[in-house]
Amino acid sequence: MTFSVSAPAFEGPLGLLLDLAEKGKIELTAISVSSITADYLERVSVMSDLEPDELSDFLRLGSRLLYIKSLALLPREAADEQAEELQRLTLELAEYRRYQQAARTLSGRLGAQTWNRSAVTKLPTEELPMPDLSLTILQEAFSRALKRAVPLAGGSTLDQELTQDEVMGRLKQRIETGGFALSEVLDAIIDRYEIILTFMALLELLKSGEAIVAQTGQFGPIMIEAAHARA
Amino acid sequence: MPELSDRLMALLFIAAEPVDIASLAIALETTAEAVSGGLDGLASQLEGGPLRLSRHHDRYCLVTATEHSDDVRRLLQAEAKTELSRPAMETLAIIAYRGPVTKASIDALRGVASDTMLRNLRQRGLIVEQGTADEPGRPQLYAVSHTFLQQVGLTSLDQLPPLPGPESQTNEA
Amino acid sequence: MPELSDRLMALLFIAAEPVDIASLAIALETTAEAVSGGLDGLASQLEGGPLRLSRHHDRYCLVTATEHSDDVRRLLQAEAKTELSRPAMETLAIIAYRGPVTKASIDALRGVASDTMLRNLRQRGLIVEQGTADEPGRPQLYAVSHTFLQQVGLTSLDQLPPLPGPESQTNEA
Repeated sequence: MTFSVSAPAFEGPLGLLLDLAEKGKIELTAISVSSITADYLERVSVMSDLEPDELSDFLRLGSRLLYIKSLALLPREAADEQAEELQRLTLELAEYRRYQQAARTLSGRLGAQTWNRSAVTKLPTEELPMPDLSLTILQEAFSRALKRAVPLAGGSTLDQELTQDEVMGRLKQRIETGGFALSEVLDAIIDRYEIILTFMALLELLKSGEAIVAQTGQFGPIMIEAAHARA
Repeated sequence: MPELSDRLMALLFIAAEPVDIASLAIALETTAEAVSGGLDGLASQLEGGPLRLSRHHDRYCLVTATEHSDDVRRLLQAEAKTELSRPAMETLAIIAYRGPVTKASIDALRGVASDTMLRNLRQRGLIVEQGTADEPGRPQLYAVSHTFLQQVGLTSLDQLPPLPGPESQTNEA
Repeated sequence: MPELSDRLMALLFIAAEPVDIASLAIALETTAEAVSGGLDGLASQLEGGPLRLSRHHDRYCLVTATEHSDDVRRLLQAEAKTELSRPAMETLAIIAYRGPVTKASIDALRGVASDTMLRNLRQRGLIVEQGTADEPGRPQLYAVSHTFLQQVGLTSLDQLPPLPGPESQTNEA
């Protein structure tokens, strides 16, 4: 879809006529219309990239000019009509010219614009989409923790009755009371089973949108926070 | 209780779209007259600062002042400048100064059919349809949009530079 | 050149999300230290006014002061209550039937730019961003939200009434 006539020299037929008149410092009079009509038609004939619609607009004005010109060849009675037609065209040109100038003034203002908030949907950002980033960060943190932790020992004193709901409850509580650094929690756990439960509980909280993962800089502490703390 | 102009500013800051006086009056539990006065107060209070009050079609919003446009553009990594062809700007000028205006009037002024141009300008959000004319066939009326005003750095249509008079023609005579 | 604190305010005003110091420094073509100082200046300048500077993990944004929360709540309620405009309904319908869908596709179907509409619908929670399209530039995809389904009384998108087919066209043939 083309937005306009490709790089047009003229806004349209009136623009072309105005340009010819101004360049030649000619006023549209019964005498000048003859030469300006010739100029006009010559310019239109070399406009190669006009669409048929546009060409017909140019030709319509051309035929008006020719008509005015032809009235000069007719007997005296035609003189009044010629004057009338000329005056009509001159007024149209004058009116057109006002908007042409206004358009130039407005074009000059295009650089300095105002912005409102709703014009902005999102800042360009190089961050990965948040869920993926969170997941990657979490997975790395947890695999480090898993390497360090001991496998669940059969006769250990660890709380083997621990359920995911309980872990979830604890995490929620800590989130509600201002969030926590992930390392704080993970470092306190020595049991792989509990680490896995914690990982799963955190994923649940992220998925439900109750918690978010935040990290300051690439190597900063990983923080788990309530999602609404950011809003 | 904070000043009315401050309360209006908070609301305009939050609103997703330009807001009309009636909605502001409801939110502030006051009258339209009070809101109207408060908006005047806010407009002058903002003078000299980074924000301006913008009004279009009786809706209000806050915008950044034009001197910040380059900063904002860099932050948003937005295109350097909206490119508008001469015919597009000419059509916009007619709609801005004469609007709401019919396609027939625009065509008559420009001396060309403006269908494609109008469709493009609408698509770019620079003009909006605004009711129909009280004429046979009830033709569609067009007006410039808030987006257009923002692009040329105006906060309301009143601020359009005056249309050049037709008298310039007679200069040469 | 306007004051640094004013320039920062303009940027934070238009930013849809909290911005970090580095991005602000790039946009303002200055150093992180200068921005940091400017933000301190802005924070104290805002004291007593309707907006506050909020910092969260080294990202900054403007928020309304708490004393305006009742006003804001009433405005948002009023906005939520107002019926969706026809263009908004139209956009919503496109997203419901064609979603996940890019803004470009919505624009093409509607024939107008849909930025404001999308923002409005997002703010009302009727649509959500859902991943990005597998196209150049990876444009954002939009889909209707759970809230939308609840509001129209559906439990899943499958229950949407069938889209009127193009056969209504062929009736006349």
